[in-house]
Amino acid sequence: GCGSSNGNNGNGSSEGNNTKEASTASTTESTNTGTEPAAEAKDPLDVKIVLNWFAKHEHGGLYAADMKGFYKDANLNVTIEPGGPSVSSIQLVASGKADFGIAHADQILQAKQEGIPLVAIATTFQISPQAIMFHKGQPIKSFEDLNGRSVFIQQGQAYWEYLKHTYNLTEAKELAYTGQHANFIKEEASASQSFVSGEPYALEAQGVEVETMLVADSGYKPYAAVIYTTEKFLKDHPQEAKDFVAATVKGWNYYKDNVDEVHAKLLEVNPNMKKEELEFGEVTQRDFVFGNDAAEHGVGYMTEERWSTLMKQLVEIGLLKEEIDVNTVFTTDYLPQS
Amino acid sequence: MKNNVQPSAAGHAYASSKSTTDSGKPVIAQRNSAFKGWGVKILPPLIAFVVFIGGWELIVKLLGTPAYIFPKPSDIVRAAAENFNNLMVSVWTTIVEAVLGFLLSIVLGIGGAILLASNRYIEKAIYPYAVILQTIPIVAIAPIIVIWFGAGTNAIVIISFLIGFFPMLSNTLIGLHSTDTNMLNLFTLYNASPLQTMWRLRIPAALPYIVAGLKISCTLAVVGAIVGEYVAGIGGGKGGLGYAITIAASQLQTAFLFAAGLSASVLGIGLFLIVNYLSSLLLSSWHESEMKK
Amino acid sequence: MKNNVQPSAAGHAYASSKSTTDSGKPVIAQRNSAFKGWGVKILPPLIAFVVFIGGWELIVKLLGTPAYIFPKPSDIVRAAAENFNNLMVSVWTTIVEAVLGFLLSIVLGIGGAILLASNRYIEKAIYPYAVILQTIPIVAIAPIIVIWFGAGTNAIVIISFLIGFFPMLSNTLIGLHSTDTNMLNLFTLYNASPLQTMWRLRIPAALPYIVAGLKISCTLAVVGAIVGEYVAGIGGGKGGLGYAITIAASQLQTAFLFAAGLSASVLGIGLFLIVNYLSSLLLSSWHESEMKK
Amino acid sequence: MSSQHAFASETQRETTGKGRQLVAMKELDKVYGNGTVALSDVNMTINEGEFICFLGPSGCGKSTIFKLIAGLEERTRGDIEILGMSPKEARKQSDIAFVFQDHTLLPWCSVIDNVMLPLKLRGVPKQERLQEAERVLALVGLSDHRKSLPRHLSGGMKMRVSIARALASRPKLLLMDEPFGALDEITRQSLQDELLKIWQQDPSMTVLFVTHNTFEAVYLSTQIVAMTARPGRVSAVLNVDEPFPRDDSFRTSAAFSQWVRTVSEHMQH
Amino acid sequence: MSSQHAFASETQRETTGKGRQLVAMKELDKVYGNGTVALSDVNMTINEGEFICFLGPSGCGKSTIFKLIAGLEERTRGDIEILGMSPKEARKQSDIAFVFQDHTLLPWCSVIDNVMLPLKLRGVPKQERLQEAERVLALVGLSDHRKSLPRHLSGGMKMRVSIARALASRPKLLLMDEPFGALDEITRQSLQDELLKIWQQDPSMTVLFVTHNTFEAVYLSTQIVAMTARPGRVSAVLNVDEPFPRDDSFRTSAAFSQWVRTVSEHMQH
Ligand SMILES: Nc1ncnc2c1ncn2[C@@H]1O[C@H](COP(=O)(O)OP(=O)(O)OP(=O)(O)O)[C@@H](O)[C@H]1O
Ligand SMILES: Nc1ncnc2c1ncn2[C@@H]1O[C@H](COP(=O)(O)OP(=O)(O)OP(=O)(O)O)[C@@H](O)[C@H]1O
Ligand SMILES: [Mg+2]
Ligand SMILES: [Mg+2]
Repeated sequence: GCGSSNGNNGNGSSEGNNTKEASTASTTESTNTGTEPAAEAKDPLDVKIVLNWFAKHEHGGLYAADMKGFYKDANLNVTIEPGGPSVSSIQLVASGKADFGIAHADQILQAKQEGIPLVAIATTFQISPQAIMFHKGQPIKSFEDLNGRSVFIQQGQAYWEYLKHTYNLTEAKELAYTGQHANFIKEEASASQSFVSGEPYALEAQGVEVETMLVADSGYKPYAAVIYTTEKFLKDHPQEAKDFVAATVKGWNYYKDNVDEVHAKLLEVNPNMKKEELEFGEVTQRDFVFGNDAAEHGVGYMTEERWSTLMKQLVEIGLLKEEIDVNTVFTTDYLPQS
Repeated sequence: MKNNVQPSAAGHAYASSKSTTDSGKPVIAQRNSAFKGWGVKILPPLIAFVVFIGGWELIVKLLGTPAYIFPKPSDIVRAAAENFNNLMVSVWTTIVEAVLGFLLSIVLGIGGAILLASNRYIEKAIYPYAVILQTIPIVAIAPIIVIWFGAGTNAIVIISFLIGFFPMLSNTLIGLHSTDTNMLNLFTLYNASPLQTMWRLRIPAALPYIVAGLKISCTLAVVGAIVGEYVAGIGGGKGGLGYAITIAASQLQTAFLFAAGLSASVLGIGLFLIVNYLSSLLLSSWHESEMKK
Repeated sequence: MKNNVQPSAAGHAYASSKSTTDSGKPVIAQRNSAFKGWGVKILPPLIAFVVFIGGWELIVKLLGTPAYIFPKPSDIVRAAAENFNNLMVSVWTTIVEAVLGFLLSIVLGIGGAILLASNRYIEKAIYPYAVILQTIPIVAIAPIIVIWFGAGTNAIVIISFLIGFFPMLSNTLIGLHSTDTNMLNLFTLYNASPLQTMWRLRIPAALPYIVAGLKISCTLAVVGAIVGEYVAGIGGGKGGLGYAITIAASQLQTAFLFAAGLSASVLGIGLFLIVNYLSSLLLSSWHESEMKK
Repeated sequence: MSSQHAFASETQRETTGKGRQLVAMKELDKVYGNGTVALSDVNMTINEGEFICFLGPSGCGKSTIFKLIAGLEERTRGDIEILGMSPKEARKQSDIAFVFQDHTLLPWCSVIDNVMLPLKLRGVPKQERLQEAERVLALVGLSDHRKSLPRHLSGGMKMRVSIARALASRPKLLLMDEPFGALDEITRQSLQDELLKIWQQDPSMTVLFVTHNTFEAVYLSTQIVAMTARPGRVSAVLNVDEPFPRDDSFRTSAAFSQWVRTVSEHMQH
Repeated sequence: MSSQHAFASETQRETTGKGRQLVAMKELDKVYGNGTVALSDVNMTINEGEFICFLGPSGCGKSTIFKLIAGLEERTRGDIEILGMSPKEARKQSDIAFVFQDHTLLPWCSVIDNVMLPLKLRGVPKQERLQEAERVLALVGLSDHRKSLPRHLSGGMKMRVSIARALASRPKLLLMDEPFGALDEITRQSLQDELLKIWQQDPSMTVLFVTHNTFEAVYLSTQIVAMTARPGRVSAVLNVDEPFPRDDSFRTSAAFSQWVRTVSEHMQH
């Protein structure tokens, strides 16, 4: 109880101040400089972004921006560092070893609860491609039908807690998800976590037919693969943050039209990846990236309402102990005006 | 030249002459060293503990490193206290898995080494596969383990065993091969069967190596149990420390993560101390390394 | 009663009498055993290899297990051949990381053991922290390692070191404590400094234990390098086998996953053989376990 | 002990009336792995029932000969046969005991366990084993130390345990490599007498004995084998044809002194 | 060797004209950890420059006394002082050498490295070290084996290396625990003579020597200490007041036989 919440309060209030300062600063600057290619003469700023996985299609925009020199044009010297199965990008960004990171919206909120001053500045996916997959033909119509089945799930994921809570999945047997699917395949009745833009492809390629249920259909709709940074970075480098987001968005738009070129680049940094899988993923994820609000407001767009809903859902299932002002957690101030 | 040295004072009578010095002195010296023995046992670890924990608390405080990056001992204790019941359930689960894995390592490690040592053809043929067993990445074979043994405790115990097995095997094998040649000759001479030689000579002679293997293996069994929970665990209420750590990590509760991590360490140290105690009992009758304590 | 045994035939002259048996026999026996020596070295592992691989291929084929669950050796070879270049890049990356981690383990493991062995207060005080270092789950401290040492090779090497360190330390320490008392007496008598005793007596005497530690540590360093990529990422560098395994798993390329896993094993065996060879050089002058080979 | 071992079978004596031929060495060479020529062209036969003392300078190959006879080392050239068999085969069918130059006690076993070891290896029942062990321990004067560990014994005491162990198995062929070297004169003489008594009780028992003590050699042996070093050769075989039993009166006899002088002279060149 | 060690300082002789008092033992008891009473009420003084042989039955505490003098074991009761210091302090300031009952050679070092060890530990320069080692190896007749490893040597050869090692450091106090027990008569006699020669060259050199050989004891010593077992006590100290240098003519003299008889009698009870 009280000990840790004290700590949180303390942290929260001070950081709240920071955010305010940061956002005011950035808004003033953004009015000053209209378009991205800022006045140069300065040395380019070194920034590093840590991914949530090895380079793949969900990072296509970043690599496109890098490859096409959009970052360089913005006077940024960007290093894209791939993550790994258990790499915690949040701690790296929080410690200042990296400037930007990729994580899901619920993780950002949880980080906030732990007093980590992160701010989401753009999202990759409007709707998370996170899904539950199961063998084709299994009588699974809804999430409730997961009861009584083995579910391969990465431990500690918020969406799973939400599903458990909402659909009362007390009879589902949670098994560790390790990135392997052999056990899932072996057990006809089981289900497994997946990205609709990823796993199903690999399985079908091996002749295993699966169906998926998008987690978002449960009403749990976090933004996914959110680009975040720290309050401190926003305060110190508001313009650069803005430039970075702008270049990234530009990268995404470039990626949409030049898929093969970007995939060549992705395969260069992630040589073990299969071209076909990237292609499948790119096609599948398009809607998640460019659809919904993004169709109108551009790639990366986020709304307070969605954040708020998510926050309330997390409070409801107990992953957040108390409500958080979502405006301290995300901002769209750094997105290019469209 | 010493041709005229003629000692005389020390004659026959000498041997029975007595002087009257205080014979209590050495006894005092002994009492002193008994006190010292206590000091050696308790004091240095205590001082080190205080310095370590105190230093950690102080440095992290002074540097102002936030708890979510590197928690202070006080943060960790607080986090542990808050989730004490959960933590204890996790610890207990992991203890059971690690101990079972460790016992498997002992039985199969020593048994395997005895098998290998009893025939050099078998050794040459099979030993490489022991190395494979050790080095093949657990993640790669975790699914097969789950398929063969079932997820949860079974698979976790197997994984804990896989990680602790090789040190046991390797050390025991080296021990079995370092029997003194003269003693082997003795057994050969008395037409001892290979079984007798193994049981009465080679195994006792290998004990120091076996014990060294135990000390490594018991800590690795804990590591293995946690890794096992990662790759083959069952989530939910009965998850072990590996599960607790994953949850804490994904929820960014660094202090509790450390609490769980250090619980694993304490578990490891506990197992280690038990092994240490048993080994000193085992070896006390003959081995130098235990004699001096 | 044997009071009249009176040997006589074997007199003085006997000693120089010669008979003319074929003295070639033992030589033939030797040649035979040289051939046997070769057979022992090569044949049994070869047979085991054939049986192992053949059996695997056959059983999996007969059971009809699909390749994405448990691939046959032929599938694995094919997968490895198809992605040979990628695989080699991964292997090479992992080799570098594992070897660096192993070297660190050696230096700090032996160095640490020497430090601990040189003063029992230090030993009592510090040893528990070595156990902590071994048992604290790597995932728990991986972020800190990355923060302190940087992602990629650095962090991976550190993790590889952390995993291989304790066996080195523990075995060396046990070795340093098992010096023969008589020899210690000899050094005491000649007023050898603690440094001299350590260097000229305790370390050479501990060599068999140190070598046993090396054998365990070298395989663990490979495991550590792979685990390192899991928990600390590959940073800016090229992906090693941990990376290859992760990607292969996510793509359900089980055959290639096994190819990568077995590459790790081969790497481990390679390191092990090198250590083995070096150890037989080191110990050849005196230790029983190496003498018989 | 057991009645089937090769050495004890039938009292098939040779024409000369001595025991049948037990060991035959012909042109025996032993070169160790490091190139040391330990023995060169050794020719010798040993008959059953003898008590043979080997004398020779340090490093002349006495221990090597013993190990060859026991089948613990391989010859390099020449032939060595025991009852027509190779030493290894012969060893398997017989009751051999060897008092090594080092005590070779198992450090983790108490004195009595060490002494009982050969009996245990042969599956002698516990009661009998204990009885036998007590007997030989009394013989070497260590009954009070039955529970001690080897490292709590003095050098001479360890050697005595080793002797007791060898005697416990009531061997037909007893190889003793400087067994009494670490013992004081009194203990030594009493053990000499005990050993002779044991030997005399069994006509087919053969004892091969290394000593550096000429008095001891003369007192004990039916034959003395003198060896020279570099390379190890047998330089002389002396038949000490003095009657048994021998006792203190023999030690002080003129014949004894004469023998000692003869042997000493042999050892000089 | 070094000129500052305690034993060599000033030729401060006692009134009796002998060397000053080196070792003083008063009511010395030694009980080992397992309860064995190794020594009980030992009283003895040893003067500098003596050559003292210790005789006594196996297990009577000879090695124990040596270890107490060298400061390698702690006394249980009573006092032992060396030049007024505790044995440990004295050891630190002096040139002691100890030929242990076991050879205690480092198995991983060649013969010559083993012999040079004490010199190396003292920081003697390489050239000098080698020269010294060659000298003592020649003395014990092992020059040809300088490169051999201990496990390639015979029992007697190992013991000789151990003796060479002790002599290499040119000690002022030399403790020898049955050094010649494993050697043949000829080697033994020549080493006895070499040892006496070395001892006579340095009036302040003290040799303490355990042997089971009465002839050896008489031949070598200025004093013979006879001990009894259970518990270990000094039963007699005999002054062998025969002149030095001694040689073969002494061995065959009537005085020698007389001494041997006297000593033997002392050992009987
Ligand atoms: N294992 C071995 N390897 C190499 N050389 C050896 C080995 N054992 C003995 N030798 C050599 O063989 C020769 C004879 O050794 P052996 O032990 O038979 O002598 P010995 O007559 O018993 O001497 P001692 O009376 O000193 O015991 C010696 O030169 C010795 O160096
Ligand atoms: N480390 C030890 N622990 C316990 N008891 C010991 C130890 N060393 C010697 N003893 C005992 O002390 C007594 C004296 O031993 P010590 O070695 O001094 O005899 P010793 O006179 O040298 O005999 P030997 O001539 O056989 O070498 C013996 O009874 C022995 O059992
Ligand atoms: Mg010998
Ligand atoms: Mg002794």
